Amino acid sequence: MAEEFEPKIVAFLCKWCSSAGSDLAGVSRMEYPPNVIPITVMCSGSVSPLYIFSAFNKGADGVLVSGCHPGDCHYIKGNYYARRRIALVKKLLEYVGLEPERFQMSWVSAAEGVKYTQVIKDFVQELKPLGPQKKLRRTQ
Amino acid sequence: MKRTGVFVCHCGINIAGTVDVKKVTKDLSKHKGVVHAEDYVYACSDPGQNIIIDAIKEKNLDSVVVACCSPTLHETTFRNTSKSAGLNEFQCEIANIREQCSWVHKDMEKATDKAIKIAKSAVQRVRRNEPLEPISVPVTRKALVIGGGIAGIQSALDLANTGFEVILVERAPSIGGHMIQLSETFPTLDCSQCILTPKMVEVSKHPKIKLMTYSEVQDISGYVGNFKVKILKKPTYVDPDKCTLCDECTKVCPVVVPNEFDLGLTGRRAIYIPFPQAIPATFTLDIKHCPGLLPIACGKCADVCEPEAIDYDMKPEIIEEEVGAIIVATGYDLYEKERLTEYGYGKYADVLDGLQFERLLSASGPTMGKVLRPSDRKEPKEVVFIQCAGSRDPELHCAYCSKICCMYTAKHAMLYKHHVPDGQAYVFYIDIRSGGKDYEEFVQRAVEEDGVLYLRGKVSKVFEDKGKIKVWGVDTLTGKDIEIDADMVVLATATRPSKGADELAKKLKIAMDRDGFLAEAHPKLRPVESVTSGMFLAGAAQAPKDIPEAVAQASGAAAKAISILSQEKLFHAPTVAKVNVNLCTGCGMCVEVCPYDALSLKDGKVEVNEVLCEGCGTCSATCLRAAINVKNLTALQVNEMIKAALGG
Amino acid sequence: MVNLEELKKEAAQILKEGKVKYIIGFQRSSNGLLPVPAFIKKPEDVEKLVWDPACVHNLTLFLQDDKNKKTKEKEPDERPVGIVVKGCDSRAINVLLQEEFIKRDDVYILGISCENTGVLDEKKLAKKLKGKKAKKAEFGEKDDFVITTEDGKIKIEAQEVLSERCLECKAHFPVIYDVLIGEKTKRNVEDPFKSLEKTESLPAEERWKFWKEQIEKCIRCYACRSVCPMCYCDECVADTISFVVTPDTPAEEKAQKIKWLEKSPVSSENFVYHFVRAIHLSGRCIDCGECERVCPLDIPVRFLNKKLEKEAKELFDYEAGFDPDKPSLVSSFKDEDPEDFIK
Amino acid sequence: MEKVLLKKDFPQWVKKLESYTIYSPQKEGDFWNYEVTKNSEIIDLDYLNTVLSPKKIVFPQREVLLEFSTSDEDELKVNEVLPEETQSIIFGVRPCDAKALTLTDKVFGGDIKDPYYWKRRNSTTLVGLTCNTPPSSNCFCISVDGSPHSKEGLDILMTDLGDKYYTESFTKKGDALLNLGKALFKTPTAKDKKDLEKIKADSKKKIKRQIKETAKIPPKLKDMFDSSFWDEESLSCIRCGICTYLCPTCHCFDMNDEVTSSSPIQGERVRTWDNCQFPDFTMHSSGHNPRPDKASRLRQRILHKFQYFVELYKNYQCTGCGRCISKCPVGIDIIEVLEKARDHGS
Repeated sequence: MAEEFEPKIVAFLCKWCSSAGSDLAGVSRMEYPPNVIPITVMCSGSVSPLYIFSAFNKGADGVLVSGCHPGDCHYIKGNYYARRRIALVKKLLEYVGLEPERFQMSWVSAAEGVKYTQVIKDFVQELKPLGPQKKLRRTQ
Repeated sequence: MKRTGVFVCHCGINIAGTVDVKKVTKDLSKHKGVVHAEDYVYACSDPGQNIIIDAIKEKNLDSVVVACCSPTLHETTFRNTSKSAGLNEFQCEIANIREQCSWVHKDMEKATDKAIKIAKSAVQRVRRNEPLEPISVPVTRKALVIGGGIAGIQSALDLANTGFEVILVERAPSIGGHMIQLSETFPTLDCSQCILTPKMVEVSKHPKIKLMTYSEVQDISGYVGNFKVKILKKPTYVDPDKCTLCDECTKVCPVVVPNEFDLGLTGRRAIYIPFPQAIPATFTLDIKHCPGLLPIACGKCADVCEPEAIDYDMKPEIIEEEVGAIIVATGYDLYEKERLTEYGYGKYADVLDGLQFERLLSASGPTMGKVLRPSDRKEPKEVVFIQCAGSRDPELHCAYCSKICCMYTAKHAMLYKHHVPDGQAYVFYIDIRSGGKDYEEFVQRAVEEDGVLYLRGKVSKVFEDKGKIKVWGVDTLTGKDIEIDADMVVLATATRPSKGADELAKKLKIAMDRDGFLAEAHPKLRPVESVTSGMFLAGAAQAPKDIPEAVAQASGAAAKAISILSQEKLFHAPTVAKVNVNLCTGCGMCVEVCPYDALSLKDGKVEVNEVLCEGCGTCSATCLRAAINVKNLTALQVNEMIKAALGG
Repeated sequence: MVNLEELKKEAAQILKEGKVKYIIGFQRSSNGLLPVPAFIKKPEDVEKLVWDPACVHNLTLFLQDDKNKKTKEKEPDERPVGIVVKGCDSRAINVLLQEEFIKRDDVYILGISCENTGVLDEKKLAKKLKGKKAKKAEFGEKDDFVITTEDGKIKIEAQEVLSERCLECKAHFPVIYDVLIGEKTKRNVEDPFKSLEKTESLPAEERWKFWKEQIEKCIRCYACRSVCPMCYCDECVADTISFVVTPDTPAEEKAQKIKWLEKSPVSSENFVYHFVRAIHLSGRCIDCGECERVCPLDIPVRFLNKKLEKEAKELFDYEAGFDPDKPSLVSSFKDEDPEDFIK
Repeated sequence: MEKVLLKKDFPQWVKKLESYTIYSPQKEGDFWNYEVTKNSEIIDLDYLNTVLSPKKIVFPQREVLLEFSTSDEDELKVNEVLPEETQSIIFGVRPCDAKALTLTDKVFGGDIKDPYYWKRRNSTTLVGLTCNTPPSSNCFCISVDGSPHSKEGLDILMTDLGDKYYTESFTKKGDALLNLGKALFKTPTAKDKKDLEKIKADSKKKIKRQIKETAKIPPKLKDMFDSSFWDEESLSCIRCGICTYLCPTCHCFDMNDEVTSSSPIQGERVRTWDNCQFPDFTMHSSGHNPRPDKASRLRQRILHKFQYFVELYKNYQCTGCGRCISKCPVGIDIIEVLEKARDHGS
């Protein structure tokens, strides 16, 4: 039997909410698939569109940007800028035909270990049927 | 090329149980730029730290990655370790392979692979870290306290008594907050006014406290240690120095409006003193309700004022102050009447909220301490207290517990029984939360000594019928339907952040939680600090709390503020934004997005005020030309981290 | 009807008075249908100025050169540059003002209204003429164009050969100007994003096929970027064909250059380039269509910008180039911005 | 070898060439480009000039020179990647583009031969087509020592005589192709020869654009390096790379290591076209740029083609295809620039 496809996901987590939420998932020993490599940034507002394009270019099968809930941002409003920027990036990627499932955004607070776990589980489940992301990755 | 050392912690079996730490170490030892890789059972232990120190010295390392638990736990530890070996502390980064890896996965092979990628990503990052020194700033040794309730009063007194100057700003004409409205306080039943007024007087007489009532914070700029505040002082049209409190003015004032102090149970004039012990002791002309400031419009109060204290030409003033720390104690308000119609609140005169009932119980209240129904001034014989009115109801109202209601309802019922010994008090409750010193005993006393009837259940219907307020509900313990023909219903209404707190939070740039309460920096470890350094939280503005908790937090906030004000200089994290002026075109987009006003344009280029910058990096994602980056987490570093994360 | 003489008169006047350094306008080219940029310094040279339906260029691009020159000079001539703009071009000026790339005093805007028509699409015209070479295009009496070919003059309904963006134009007369030539006519645009329909309605995989074929063609001549008045960055983040390095640049800064994409003109790298350009133009692109016109491989790059223009309008009610005092699309937000895509 | 091929027999001939990879001009939307021909029936020799010249086939915009990797023992392995020697034919090469290849031959030839270039060049047979009518309104081959029926660089030249192609082979490579379709080719009649001469003569007359007195230009340019002429001429230049990337004679390239994995190291060394119109082309690591502005870059383009190359190889590095004129976004016209330069200051 062929080995099941394991998507590679890069997750940009804001330090104060989503990364802390993922820490909580850890502290609570919740289990989720190991497909995600987290990159902790200070704020979801600091995630440049270039990071996303670059991750797909470097072979990511999925990219997640996760920040604090609206009104809950450690930096007061960084996540609002992120929301707008990411919406545009998402529309652009979908417009050229990238599967919408491949690029996602979530709000995960420091208290939402359960939610973080669920977001990752769902993400991996949604990516598996799509197979490897070949559209934007650098041909080797 | 840097010389990086990688230290992989087993954390006993916490990490080593699911991650093959030997393999991680071996793989990392081959990574470009890694000159030393080692694993150890507990890196944070003394011997563990010594291994790091020795390796730094022996291998001449210039950067360190510790693959261990979350950086929120031991980042400081290992940075200090690195520092003690002569390395700049910012040359140490943490790879979180416990919370984000070993604890959440079971498959050893996959978890190991992930841990390697996380560690490599940290190595790629640290390779481009620059040595940084904390930024120092001088301190303005003065504090601002916003809100003159018990929390604000306590903070102000603590600060002032330590010797620091304090500006206490209160938007109402008098300080005292909600506590001054209360009758007696649980669990000791001492008179609220009796214990509060001495503090209020102390504030008014304190040489270090500048009291600004009828004032509001309009604008704040600056940063920890050096805030600039603009305070709007609204005109009272009465000169407090001249006013003799003779009260002649209120006798001639033709306007009657609901009295806020009695929550509308009584009326007041357009010119008024909120309550007899008000601080400052003076009258205020409420311009919103005054028929007009021109003598032709009315002018009666000025006519009768012998000391000529009334000055219709008084204008709003903006007062600018500089302070080093700010305490926000804006308190609470009760849940709005309009949003709680199901209990007949706002519809029937004899359905009261907790604060109104406090006024009825108060010796200085509208009934001079007698419990009488507002509708017909008769003594109520059957009173129903409904707890959780608006609280713990995520579907319709507030999801949170308002915390103080269980206790004050017990107090209400008890005091009612003291006033009307032949009356019956019923309490509908979901459950009783009486954690606190002597609290549980207090509730028991209400039940056992005062015969308060506690009914576990929810009220389904409240309606008026033939002069009675019918309360239908279910006692879930017996399963029986309950119908009470009550004379009065008292709601333990939910507490909400005080009106306007959200706007203030925006001005102060401090975060709010989802319910609108001000957010603390850490729910457990930093409960009195806001997310903005130099700003602290006290009292019910942060979450519902009772008087002793509010006072404790107020003193805590004062202590935190003192820890800033007592410094010669403050230090600020140096991981701030940095501009590449060659690339900057001065478009100003980063200036617009900066949450801290830390950026400004000068001669067509952006400048960073390093003291204001918190390093969030929103500027860097906004910049179209990558001209601005956060030190030690630059786009280049993230780019390298992405590569490493994807195994490239 | 736009009176060219009016433009020439105004141009001569401001040059004579010394109000402007020089005027950027259009002049006839020695060869080919399209007029070319003219840089007019002397009042007597205003006779060279032309205005016709083939004045496609967005001349605001050349404000970059002016700014660069000024920053290099010790005592630069601070007088404004006179510049001939159409409606779309004027919105570019607004964006440049918004981003403080120029100051209002840097330009003297000679605005021309496109009235009921606009500029032509050379390819549409070529098809219409079936191989005959057009030498000159002029505005006709009634919303039509008069085309001079080798065989004489032909009248063509403007609608038939108007460029796509003119059919979708939201500002056919300048929104900012010092002098306006022509009238602010009223005109209804039914759907300003109609041209997107074709690609948007494709199933995702077809859309991917379409874009892959298009983007694969790219030879990275960077004409789309070079011709764009908004691409005024000294160094493009998408690649580093231009380095902003001066003799004072520290080695550390040089080492910080990021290679987001390779120089190889292959699909994956081309996509990064075009994505970055599109996203960086979101809320800034004013749809002058120049990027698409100049592409030697006919890649419909305009669609990428148009798509984001549409999303900005629909999601955030934002339109570029109408208000220079507003914060730009990505440096602002509203509490009610949509977030249905967020988990 | 001179033969005649009936047009109807042309597809059959192409079919006989199946062992070769065949390129021909193909229409993509509104323009033509050389692509691999998948079906011999669809070769259409009635085409306008292609956007990119056949240069892109022998000198592709991107090619891998070598691969590198490190092993577990940190040993660096390098593996040269030479192009595969696939025999290929390019149909429909315009004489100007063929001549252009003779110029790039000089650049990649010389003392050290570029193996990548020559592997492809030697295995490619060029089948040209006489431009009976100019394929572009900006053709000016005659002004730069070319002609619409020049055989320079070609293995075979075909000339459209209406219902047949007059087919001339000049090389062994060309003869080989003709031999593969032996039965299809006829010996030309005297009339065919006469027709050919007439068409060739007429073709020259149809070229509308020209540079007058081209020979005067190179010596003139010598003294114009510091002239403000270039500032004026480049005013409307937008600094894009169209003119050079589309030019059949431009041959500058860059080399980069494309690293696909940094741990362990893995990647390729890649050669890509480069472009003298881009600012970084001459950027020194010090930050100094000897060609800091568009004027100096326009000057470089003109001087390289009409002075330096002439001095080195006795040839203009321009074959008059007109691509740079047709595609320049702002109508910069090399003919005009050259004529102005010729008359400059006189």
